[in-house]
Amino acid sequence: MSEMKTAAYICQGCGISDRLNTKQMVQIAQKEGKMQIVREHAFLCNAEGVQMIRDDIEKEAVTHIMIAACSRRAKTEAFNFPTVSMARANIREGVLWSQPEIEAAVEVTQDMADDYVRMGCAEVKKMKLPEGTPNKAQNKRILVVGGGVSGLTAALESAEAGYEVLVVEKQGELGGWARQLWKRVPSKSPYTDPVDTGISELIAKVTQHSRIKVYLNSTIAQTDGAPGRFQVQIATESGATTTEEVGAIVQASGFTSYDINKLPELGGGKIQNVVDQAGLERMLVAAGGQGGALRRPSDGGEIKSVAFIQCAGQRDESGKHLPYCSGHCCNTSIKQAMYFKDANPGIDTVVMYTDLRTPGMGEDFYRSAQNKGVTFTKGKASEVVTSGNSCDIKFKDLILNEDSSIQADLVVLATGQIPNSGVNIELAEAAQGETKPISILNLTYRQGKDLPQLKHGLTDSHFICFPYETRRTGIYAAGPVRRPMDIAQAMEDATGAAMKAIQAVENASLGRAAHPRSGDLSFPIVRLEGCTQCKRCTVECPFGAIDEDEKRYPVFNESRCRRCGTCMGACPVRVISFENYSPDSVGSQIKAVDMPDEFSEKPRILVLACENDAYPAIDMAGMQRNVYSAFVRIIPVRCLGSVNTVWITDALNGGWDGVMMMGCKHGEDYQCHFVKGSELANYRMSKIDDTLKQLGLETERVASFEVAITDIARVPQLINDYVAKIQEIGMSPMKGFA
Amino acid sequence: MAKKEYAFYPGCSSQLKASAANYLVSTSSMCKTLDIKLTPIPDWNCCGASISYAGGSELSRLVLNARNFALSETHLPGQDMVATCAACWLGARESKEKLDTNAQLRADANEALKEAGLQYQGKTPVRHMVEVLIEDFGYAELGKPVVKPLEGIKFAGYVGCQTNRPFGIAGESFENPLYLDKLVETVGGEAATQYEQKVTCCGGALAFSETEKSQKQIKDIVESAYDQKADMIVTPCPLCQANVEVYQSEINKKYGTKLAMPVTYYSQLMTVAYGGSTKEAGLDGHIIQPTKLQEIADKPAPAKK
Amino acid sequence: MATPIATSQTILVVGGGISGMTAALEAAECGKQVILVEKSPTLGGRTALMYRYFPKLCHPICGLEINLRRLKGNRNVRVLTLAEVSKISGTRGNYAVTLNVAPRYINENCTACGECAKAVTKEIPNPYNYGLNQMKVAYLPHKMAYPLRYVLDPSAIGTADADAARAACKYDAIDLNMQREAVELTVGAVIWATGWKPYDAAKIQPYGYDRYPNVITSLEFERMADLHGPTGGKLLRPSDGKEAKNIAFIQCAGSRDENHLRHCSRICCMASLKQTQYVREAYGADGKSTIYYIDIRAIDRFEDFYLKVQNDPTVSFVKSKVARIAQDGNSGDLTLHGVDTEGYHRYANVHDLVVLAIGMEPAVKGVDIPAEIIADSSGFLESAPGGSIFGAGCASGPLDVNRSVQHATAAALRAIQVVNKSASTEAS
Amino acid sequence: MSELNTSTTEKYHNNFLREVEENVEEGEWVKMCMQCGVCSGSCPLGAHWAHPPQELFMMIRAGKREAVLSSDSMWMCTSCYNCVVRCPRKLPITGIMHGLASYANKLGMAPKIQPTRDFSLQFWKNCTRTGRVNELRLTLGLYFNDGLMAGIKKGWAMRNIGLGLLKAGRLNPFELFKGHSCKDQQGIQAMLKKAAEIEARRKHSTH
Repeated sequence: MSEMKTAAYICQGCGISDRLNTKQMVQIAQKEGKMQIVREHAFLCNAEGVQMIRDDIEKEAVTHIMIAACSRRAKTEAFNFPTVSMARANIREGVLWSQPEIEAAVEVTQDMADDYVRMGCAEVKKMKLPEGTPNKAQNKRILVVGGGVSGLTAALESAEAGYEVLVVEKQGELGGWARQLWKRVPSKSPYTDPVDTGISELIAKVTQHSRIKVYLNSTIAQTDGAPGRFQVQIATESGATTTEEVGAIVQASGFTSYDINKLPELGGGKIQNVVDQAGLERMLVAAGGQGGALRRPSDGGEIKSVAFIQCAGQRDESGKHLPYCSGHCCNTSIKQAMYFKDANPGIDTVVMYTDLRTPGMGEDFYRSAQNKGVTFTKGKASEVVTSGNSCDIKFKDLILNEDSSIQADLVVLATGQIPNSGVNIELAEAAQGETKPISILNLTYRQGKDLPQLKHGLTDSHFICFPYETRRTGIYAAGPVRRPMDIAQAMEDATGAAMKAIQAVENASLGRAAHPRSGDLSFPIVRLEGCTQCKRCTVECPFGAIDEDEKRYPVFNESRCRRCGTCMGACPVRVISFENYSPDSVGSQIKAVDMPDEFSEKPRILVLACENDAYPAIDMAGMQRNVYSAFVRIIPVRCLGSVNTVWITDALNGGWDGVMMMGCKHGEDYQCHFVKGSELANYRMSKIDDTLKQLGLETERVASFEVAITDIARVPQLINDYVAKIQEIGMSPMKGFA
Repeated sequence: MAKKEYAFYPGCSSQLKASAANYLVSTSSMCKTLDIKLTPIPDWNCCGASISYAGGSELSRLVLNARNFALSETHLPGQDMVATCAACWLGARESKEKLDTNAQLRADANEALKEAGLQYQGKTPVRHMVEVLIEDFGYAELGKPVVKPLEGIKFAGYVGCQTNRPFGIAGESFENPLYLDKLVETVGGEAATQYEQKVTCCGGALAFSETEKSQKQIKDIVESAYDQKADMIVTPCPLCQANVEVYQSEINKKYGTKLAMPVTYYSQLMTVAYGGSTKEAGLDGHIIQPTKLQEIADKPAPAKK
Repeated sequence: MATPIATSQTILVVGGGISGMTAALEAAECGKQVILVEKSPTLGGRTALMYRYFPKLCHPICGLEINLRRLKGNRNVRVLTLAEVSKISGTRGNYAVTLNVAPRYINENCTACGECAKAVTKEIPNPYNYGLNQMKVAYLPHKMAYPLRYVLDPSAIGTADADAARAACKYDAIDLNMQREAVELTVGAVIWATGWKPYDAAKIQPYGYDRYPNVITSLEFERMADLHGPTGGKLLRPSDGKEAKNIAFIQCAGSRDENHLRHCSRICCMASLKQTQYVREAYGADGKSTIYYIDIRAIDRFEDFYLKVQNDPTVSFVKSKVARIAQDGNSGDLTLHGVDTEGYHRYANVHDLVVLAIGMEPAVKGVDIPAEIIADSSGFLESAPGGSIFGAGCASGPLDVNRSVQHATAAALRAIQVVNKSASTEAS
Repeated sequence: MSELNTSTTEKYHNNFLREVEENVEEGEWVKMCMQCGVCSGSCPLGAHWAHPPQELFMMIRAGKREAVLSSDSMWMCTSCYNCVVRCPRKLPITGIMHGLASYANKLGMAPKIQPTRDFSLQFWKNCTRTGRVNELRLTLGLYFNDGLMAGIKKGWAMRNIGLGLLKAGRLNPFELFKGHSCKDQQGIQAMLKKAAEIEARRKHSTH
C-alpha cells in the first residue's frame, strides 16, 4: 500500500461561492483537515475540473480525496475515481439548498459548510481503498436441490449458460409433480386447450446434458461453507455419502399437496368418489388420458357428472387450513374439466368457486372452457355426502343467494400447495408443528439448518423489487417453495433463480458483495486479539455470515456477507471494521466538528441517517429547497444496524446536544434492506437510556426515527421539532470537557 | 352534385296516413333538395320489427327481411337499400348479418323465398337515412342548401335506442352519440349538448303493453329536455317520435305535469332550413305543435345571394 | 453523441423501467456489457410514478434508489435516454440495431441547479403526473430522475424561452443545436422491456371518463395520493378541488372485456385494494371506499392483504360490473348504476370520485418489432424459440412489479446464454 | 303442462341448459355468461324484472326450468340493446330474452296474462296477414284482446291519442276496412309456410 497523499477540492459552482466563503473552507481543509493539496474550482464537475483531479491522482500520486461540492448521490459519473479513497462533503444539497438565503442565516450556514469540510477530511483519512478479500472462492458449479420442473429448469438454464450443474433429487426419478400430470395449462397462445407437460423432453435434455450431473434417491446431509466454496454432503439411499463442492445453490424443493384427509366435511378421505386434483391426474394417466373412460372409484360405474370444488382447505379464515390462495388451482380445475368435456361433451362438469382467478391470458382459457360447456357456479361448498353411488354437494349459491345442492359422480377438491421449506429456524425445535419437518439443506450455519421463512412457510423475499433476496447469500429459492405457482411461472422463476446463483458465484470469485451493495469490495475485518467472544456479531448477522469456531471466536465467511456492518455495530469492543467504513471513519467525523461552547446558543445535533432511504430523503428535501435547522450535522451510515453505540457516547461526551438516528421501517413490513438492521438498532437504542443516565443526561438526547425515502417534507419537520426540543432541554453540560 | 339513387324501404309506419306519415313527407322534401332519388322497393313487406318474436320464429322473421332484400336486388340492382325507420333498419341489418354469416340459415331462407319466386344474393347493403346523409354527403354538404338557419330554436337531440345500438352510426359512441347535435348545428339551430337522456329507452313497443312503465321513461326523456331549456326534441326514430309525443297528455294526467314538448324529425328540421313549407316539412302532422319551427317555415325564404 | 462500443458480446436492453433496469443490472453484475436505452429523458418508468406498492405499502422509489446506486456503481451498463429502437435486423447472437436518439438540448455539463427552469415561462402538461398539472418547458422529470439532468422540451426550441434558458445557465450546459441522430449498434442479444400503457379510458363510454371530470384512472389516483404529486398528496376532485371522501373503485375497466381488452390485467384488483388504504391514510374512519368487482384476484399470499382490507370497516365490496355512470350536473357527484349480483340488489350509489382500475396494454405497439418476436392475441410478446430477442416484464404479459422483476431476471439469463455461447464458439 | 312441454322435460332429464341451447334462439350463448351483471344494471325497465338476464342465465345453469320459463321477466325486454353493447362477453342478450320468451310461449308456460306477449302475437298476426302492419287493427286488436268491455274501456282511455293522431293525419279510420298491404300476399304466405316446415325439419335433424 502506497504512502497516503491527501487532497481536498472545494467547488464554487451552483452558487456555492455566492453564498459561502469558500476561501475559509479551503483554509479549514488545509489547517484543520491537514490536507496536503487543496484546490478551489469554479465548476468542479465539468471536464476541466475532473481533469484537474485526475492529474493530481496521476502526477501527484494523490491517494485520498475529499470533494466538497454536491451530494454523493449527484454527479457520480463525473466524480468517479475508482483508484483512490474518496469522501464527499455535501455542501450543495446539504447546506446551500437546505438553508434559507437570508442575512440572519449566513453565519450558521457557513458553520455548517465548514463542519462538513472538517468531517470530510477526517473521514477520508480513515478510509482505505478496499482490496477485496484475500480468500476468494472460485467454485462456480451450481447445485440444484430438487428435480421437479423448477429444479430441472434451473439446472438446464444454468448449464446452457456454460456452468456446471449438480441436481439432487430425493426420489428415484426426475420430474416431480409434473411427471404425474396428464397435461398442463397452456402458457402460449392459443390459450384454449390443455397442452403436453413437456416434462419428458425436459428430463431428457437434463439427463443428456454434458454439464449436468444428477443424483437420484439422494438428499443433502450437510451444507457447509459459503458462496464459491460450499461443501455439500450428498446422502444416497444406500446410506453412502459423497461430498461435492459447489459455488451456489438453487433450492427447488417444491411443495406437498395439502392433505385431503383434513377435509372430511368435503368427503376428503371419507368418500371414495372424492379426490384431489393430483388424484384425478393420476386416475387419468392410468386411464391413458381418456377422460371419458374414467370410472367411478367406488363402483367402477360411469362418470356422468364431475364437480370441482375450488379453495378446498385454502383461503381459510378459521385458521384450520391454509390461509393463502395457491394461484394455479382455478386454471387447473378448468383444465381438468376440459379432460372430460373433450372426451365426452355429455359429461356435466361444474366448477364451484368464490372468486375465479385466471389472470392474464388465463381469461382466454376460462372462456374456452365455457365454450366447451363447462359450467361455473359462484358458490361455497359446505358439505359433501354420498347418495347412492354418487355424491351430493351441499353449497350456498352466492348468485341465487340460496342453499342448494348438486349431484356428482366424482368430486375433485382443489387443495393447495404447502412449501417444502424444511425447518423454520425462527421457531424452537418443539414448536415446529405436529410433524417435525426434515431439513432440506442441513446448513452448518450457526443460525440454523435452512433458509429463513417469510410467511406461511414460504421462503419468498419480502422485497417487491428484489424477489430473489434470501437471507442466505448464494442460496436462492425457486418454484412453489418460494410462493405458490403453476408450471409456467415455476419455469420463469427457476430461470431467474439460476441467474442469481450464477451472479453469486461470479461475485464470490471476485470477492465482491452481492445485492444490495453489489460490487462492494470491502468486507469485515476483525481483530481477533481484541475479541471477547461475546457472540453478538454471530447472533445478530442478518445473513448468518458468521459462524463460531470451537473457541467461540467469530469465523467470518466473506462471500456470505452483505457488508451491512451490523456486526460492526454490534461489537462492544469495536474490533470489527471495513477498510472504508469503520468505528473510526465515523467516530473521527463526530470528533472533527467545531463544537461551540454552551453559551453560543448553537446546539449541535448529530444525525446518523441510513444511506438507503433516510439520506436520500434528506437529500431530496434539499433539492426541493425544504429548509431545516442549521444545527444538524448529517452522517450517512450503511444501515442503522452498523451504528455502534460508541459513536453515540463519543458524541455525547464530545458535547453534542443530541443524536437523531434515522432508519428504515422495521417490524412485519420492514423496509430495511438488510432485513434486521433497523430493528437491531432500535433494540440497542432502547438500552442506551442507562448510559445516558450514567452520563447525567436527559434520555431525549438520543432519539430514533423511522424514515421513508418519500419523507421529503417530513424529515425537515422531524429535524426542526427535535432541535426545538433540545433547545428546550438546554445545551449539553458535557461541552468543554471533551 | 350528381343525383344519388337509393332503394327506399319506408316501413309500415312511414306510409301515408300512418303514424309516421310526416317523417315520410319531410324525408321526400329533404331528398328533393339534396337531389336524392328514393325509389320504394316494389311490394316491400314488414320487417317484423323486434317485437314480433313471440309469434314469429327465427326463420320466418328472417325470410320477411330476405324477401325485401331479394326484391331490392331484383328490381333496383346496384342501389343501397335505405330505411328511415330505426326498427326496420335494425331488423333488416340483423337479418342480413345472419344471412351473410350463417350458410345454413341462408340456404333455408332461399328455400323459403323460392316459394315467392325470389332469391337472396347478399349484394345489397342496408343503410339508415342518417348514414346516407353523414357518409355520402357530410355535414358540410348538408349545410350548403340551408336558406333559413333555424336560429333561436334549441333542440334536444333524442337518438333513442335502435338507430344507436347495437349497430349505430359509424364513429358514434353508444352512450353519447353526437350526430343529431351536429345536424342541428348544420342547419343553424342550437343543440342541447348536455341532454343526458339522449339514448334513454322510451319503452319502444312496450309503450302499448306496459304503458305505465314506458310512460315513466318518456317522462324522464321529456323533462330532461325541459331541464336543458330545449324548445323541442328532434329524433331519427318514428317509434320514439310517436311514443314521446303522443303520451305526454297521458303523463300529464297521471302525474299532474304540464308537458308539451314538441318532438320532430331531423328530416323536418332540414326541410325547413332548406326553405320548405310547413306542409312539405310535415309540420302539420303533430299533436304537440312545433310552433317555433312552423314560424320559420311560414316565413318567406330570403332572396338567394 | 459518441456511439457506445458494442459487439456481439453486448446485450441491448430496450426500456428503462423496473424490468429493463433489472435485466440490465442483473446481466451487468454478472460482468456482461449492457446498453440500456430508454425513450423518455429518465429511467424509472411507470413505477417511479406510483405512490406505494402492494402488499407492503412500501414506496417504489426506495427500490429505484437501490437500483440507481447499483447502476452508478457499475461500469458495465451504458445508459442512453431519449433513445428509441427504430430498426433491428440480424439473427440470434448478432443483431444490427438502429437507435433514434432525440435531442435533450442539455448536455453533461448540467448540474441540475435549476436556473434554466426559473428562467423559462411557458408551461406544458406534465406527463409525469399524467397531465394532471403543468410543468415548465425546462424541467427535471422528477426528484429521482436519472440521469440527474434537466430537459428542454422541443416546443421551447426557437422561442424566447430557449434563449432565456441558455442565458440563465452558467455552465453552458444548454445546446440548442442538438439534433435528432441515428446510432448504429451491433449486439448479441436483445431484451425487450418496453412495459405497458394504460388502456384508453375514454373508450369505456358508459363510465364517461371523457365527459365527467371526477372519473379518473387508477394511475392518476396514484399521482394524487403521492405527496409530491399534483395535489400534494391530497385526494381532491378535479371538478371542484373538493376533498373526495367517498370513492368508488371500478374493477376490470377495459380488462376481461371483449369490447376492449380480452385479458385480465392481473394487477388491478390488488391495486384497488391498495388504493383503499390511501383513502384510509387520508381520512381514517371518515373515508369510504367501495370496490365494484367481478372476481377479486388476490393471488397466492396476497390473499392476506385482501383479508386485511375486507376487515377494514371503511371498505365495502359489491360484486358487480357497473353498468353506467351518471353525473349530477350541479354537484359533479357521480351516480353508479348497476346490480349487485350476489342475490340481485339494484343500486344507484352516489360517490365523490370514481377511480377506474384501468387495464394494461402492452406498449409494444408502434415500434416495428422484429419478425422473430411473436405477439399473442392481446399484443403481448412471446419470444420465439431459437431467437435471442427476449420479452421482459409487462411487454410480455400483464405482471405486477414483483413478477416483472422475476421475469426480467430470467430474461437476463437467456440473453447471457446467447452471448456466452457465441463467446465460447469464438474462442474455440 | 302442454304436451310439448312434458316431452321436452323428459328428453333433457333436468339438464335445462342443454334444452335452452338446443331450442332457444341464441340459447347457445347462455353458457358464456360470467355473471358480471352489467346487463341487469343496463336494462331501462330493470326494476321490473323479477330475474334480470344474468340471473336468468344462472337459473338456467341451475336447472330452474319452471321458474325461468314461467317468469314475467324476459317479457320486459324493450329491445333497447343496452345490455348487448355493454356485455364484456358479447352475448346477444336481447335475442336470448326474445328467444326465451318465445320458447316459453311455445311451451305454454308463459304467464297467462302478459300484455307484451299478447301484443307480440298480435303484431305478428297483423303484419303477416297482409305483409304490412295495419296500425289501427293492431291497436284495437290489442285493446279487445281481453274482451269487448275491457277493449272499449282502454280505447276510451286512449281516445285523445287516437283523435290526436287522426287530426294529425297519422291514423286512418278506413284502415279498419282496407289498409296497407302487399300485392303478392300468396307468395308471402307460401314463403312463411315453407319456413315453418324447414324449421320443423331442422328440429328433427338436431335430435
